[in-house]
Amino acid sequence: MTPLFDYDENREAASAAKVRALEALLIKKGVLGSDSVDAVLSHFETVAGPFNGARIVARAWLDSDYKRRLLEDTPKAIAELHFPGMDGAEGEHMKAVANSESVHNLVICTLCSCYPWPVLGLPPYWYKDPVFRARGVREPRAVLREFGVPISAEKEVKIWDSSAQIRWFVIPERPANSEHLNEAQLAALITPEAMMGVALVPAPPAA
Amino acid sequence: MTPLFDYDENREAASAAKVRALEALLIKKGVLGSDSVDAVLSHFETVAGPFNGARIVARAWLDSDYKRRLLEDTPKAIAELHFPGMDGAEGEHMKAVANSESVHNLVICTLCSCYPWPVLGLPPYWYKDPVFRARGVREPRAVLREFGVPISAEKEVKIWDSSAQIRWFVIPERPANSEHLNEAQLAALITPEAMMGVALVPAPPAA
Amino acid sequence: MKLQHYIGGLENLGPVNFEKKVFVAKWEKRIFGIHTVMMAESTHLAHALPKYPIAQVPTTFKETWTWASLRTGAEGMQPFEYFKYRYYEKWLMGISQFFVDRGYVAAEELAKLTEHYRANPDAPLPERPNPILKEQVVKYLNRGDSGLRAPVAPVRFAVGDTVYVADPEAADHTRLPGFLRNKKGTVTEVYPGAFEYFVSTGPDGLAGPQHVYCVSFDASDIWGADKCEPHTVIYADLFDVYLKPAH
Amino acid sequence: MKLQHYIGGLENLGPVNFEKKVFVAKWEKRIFGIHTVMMAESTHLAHALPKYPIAQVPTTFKETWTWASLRTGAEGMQPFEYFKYRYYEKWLMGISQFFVDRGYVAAEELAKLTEHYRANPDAPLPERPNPILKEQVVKYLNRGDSGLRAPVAPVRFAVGDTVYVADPEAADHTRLPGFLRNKKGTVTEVYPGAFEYFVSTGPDGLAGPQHVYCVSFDASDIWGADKCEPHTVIYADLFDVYLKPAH
Repeated sequence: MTPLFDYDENREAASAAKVRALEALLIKKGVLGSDSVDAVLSHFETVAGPFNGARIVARAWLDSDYKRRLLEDTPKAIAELHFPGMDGAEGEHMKAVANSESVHNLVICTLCSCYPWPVLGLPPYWYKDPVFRARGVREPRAVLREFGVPISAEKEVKIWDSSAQIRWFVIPERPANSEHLNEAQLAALITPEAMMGVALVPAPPAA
Repeated sequence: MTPLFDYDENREAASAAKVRALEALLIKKGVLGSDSVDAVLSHFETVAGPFNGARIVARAWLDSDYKRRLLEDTPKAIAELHFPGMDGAEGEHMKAVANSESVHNLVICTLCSCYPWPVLGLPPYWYKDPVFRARGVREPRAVLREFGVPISAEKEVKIWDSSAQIRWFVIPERPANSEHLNEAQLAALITPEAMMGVALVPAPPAA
Repeated sequence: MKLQHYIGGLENLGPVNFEKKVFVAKWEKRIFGIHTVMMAESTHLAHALPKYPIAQVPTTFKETWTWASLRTGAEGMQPFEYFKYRYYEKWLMGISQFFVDRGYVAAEELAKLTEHYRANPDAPLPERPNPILKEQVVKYLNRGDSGLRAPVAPVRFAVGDTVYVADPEAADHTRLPGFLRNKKGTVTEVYPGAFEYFVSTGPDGLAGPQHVYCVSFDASDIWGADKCEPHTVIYADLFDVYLKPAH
Repeated sequence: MKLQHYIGGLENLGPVNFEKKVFVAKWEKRIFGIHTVMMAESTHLAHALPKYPIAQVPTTFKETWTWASLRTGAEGMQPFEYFKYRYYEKWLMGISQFFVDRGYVAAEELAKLTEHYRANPDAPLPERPNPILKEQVVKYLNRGDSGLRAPVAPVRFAVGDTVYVADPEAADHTRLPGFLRNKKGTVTEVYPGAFEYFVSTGPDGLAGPQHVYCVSFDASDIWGADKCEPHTVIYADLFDVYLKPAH
């Protein structure tokens, strides 16, 4: 495994001190306000995040007409829900694709880390890992198997490489035995990984 | 420039301590004697080294018949000089190639660092640099220009990629105005870089 | 070619690191935030689709800073260096160098203050809120910076057309994944309108508004049937300049 | 493919580091020396061309250790990791791991003693000379370990023959430079005798004595005329298994 995350403490401490010094200087020089960075971070706690995607997917599961509209014109269908900021930064042009019995979708950005911020928030590290970016487009089933998602050779795999304006996300399949759940309960089952196509949504415990 | 050599002190100190601990343990366990590593290092100070190659090249410059024999059967011609260890480790099968007015030779090992130990000693860092190994086989003249060796597009460049048993070295062109020099004086002008084809032998100061 | 552009498809890399965290060290949040504020106060936003009143925002930052700036930096790195650093380490290197290069910050003062915070990790930041800038940051995050523009050239391809991918000269930045170069695909969607990328990529070809097509590729047409998995289709959104007609 | 095998020809890497030193840190000499002693006491030398009396050498080392061991380790590394470490750092990692894996040294004792030398860099090594081993080391350095063997198969190609390079499955170790795969060349020399490589490279194809040919390649046949320099010929020594006839 690439030891991307076990840097020695010196290296982390040096980066931490450097970024703090940079922010302090930029505040002093009037490039940033002392509340600017926090404003960004708070946006990703309250406005943009996977909680939006999860609610959109849950709605699509509960309302097949909504799902059809979501696939046909993603921004318009998202706008129906009146979440704030849904065509904001890195979500100006989003498109949803749906998993089904015959198709599994996987979203990737081989050149960098394009990700639909408004509905999913910020990309997790695995998505940015050069190894995922390299292997995902050549051996998606092998990668998915490692992630605990077996996809048969018969099922079609569609890979969406984000290379221009569109930011893609996946409507995963609704799990079995979820008929008794409401929208919020369904949304609670849905992870960012499921909406990128590297995880399935597990069946909930029996009611 | 690749900052290969400005690692922080911690990293170097950690390596230094680790290699010392390893050597100590291997001595303790009877894998090495405490004089084993020094025996290796002393070999490269006294027996195997670029001083051999330089003398072989100087002889070839002074004796065109010797040069012909050296190109025809390199090990046999080297044996004439009675240097010790000339078919030793990493020199079991050596071959010389000669620069001329129409041909420039460059030796490389794109897979690793194969190098003719008996005549040239151990490879310098530039030879092991992945950037040299990458660029040398595609744009040798551009690399040579960076190294201060202009080779015209008309001159043929021959690149020798060491990939099996042969270890190659280059007989550079004899510099102008060197008629008054004896073998030892000529040898003193010849660098390992010249015998790998990335340097020329400069003309000596006028006598 | 440039290794960073050819990551897709590299073989024999071993397992993926399935780390689900967005940030693996706390300091990473801060550089992400700094970058995003820079995007939110970039001078080019005055001409962006929502015409942000950037000139009225009280900031000394007078630069164009977009995703392309960051990516040009990372893709411009020496390729072997690229892999030595973690994602946000590259951001920190690139952004701090940018501020030094443009004269906002002196290398020495940055080094000196870094030492100070190294010795005093809990020393506070200066307290100088900037509510108008904060408002612009929030506005930018909520309204974005779309590249949608009016088309200036006719659409060249229709859904179902076979196309070939171009192989332009390697530049410091491209939006063309290397593994698609010279490959054959099929247009599956022609996006309405045209899209302008943040910057010109020079010999690579992005400049001005262009049509964008979604193009599908059979994985076996890219890697060869024995070097990939069956029933696998790769879709990529490609700017007009990256495509050539089939004949 | 594996990135380490395809270093030749990678583009856009920037300047070469023209460092002429053989060792850039003093500690590097020691790991070079350890490796070379291991080669000099490798059990396989009992069967090498100069039949070294390895069984009589007083050492607890009972392993085959050759260039191939080191290179298999480096080429087996995760490719992005490969570029993170300096040349002899990779040696130190590979060799110390080898001794741990084979049970000569416990990871904990190595870590503990490393700490000791970190705190006391000038603490001496144990004093236990081994004159017979030293003699073997000197002998090995002077007489080497040639792979020359009697041929077991007929020569397949003659000087002047056009050949194509094979494209065997990527293995942890190969002697076939990646950039030559599937390329067309001309045999310029058929080396007398056959050569046995240190180890079998498995699906890659090296195993047992093979003829070796020097093959020339026009650079433009490898890179395309516009992607290389004129009047440039690349020569590589290729084992028989790496070559295919032209027809």
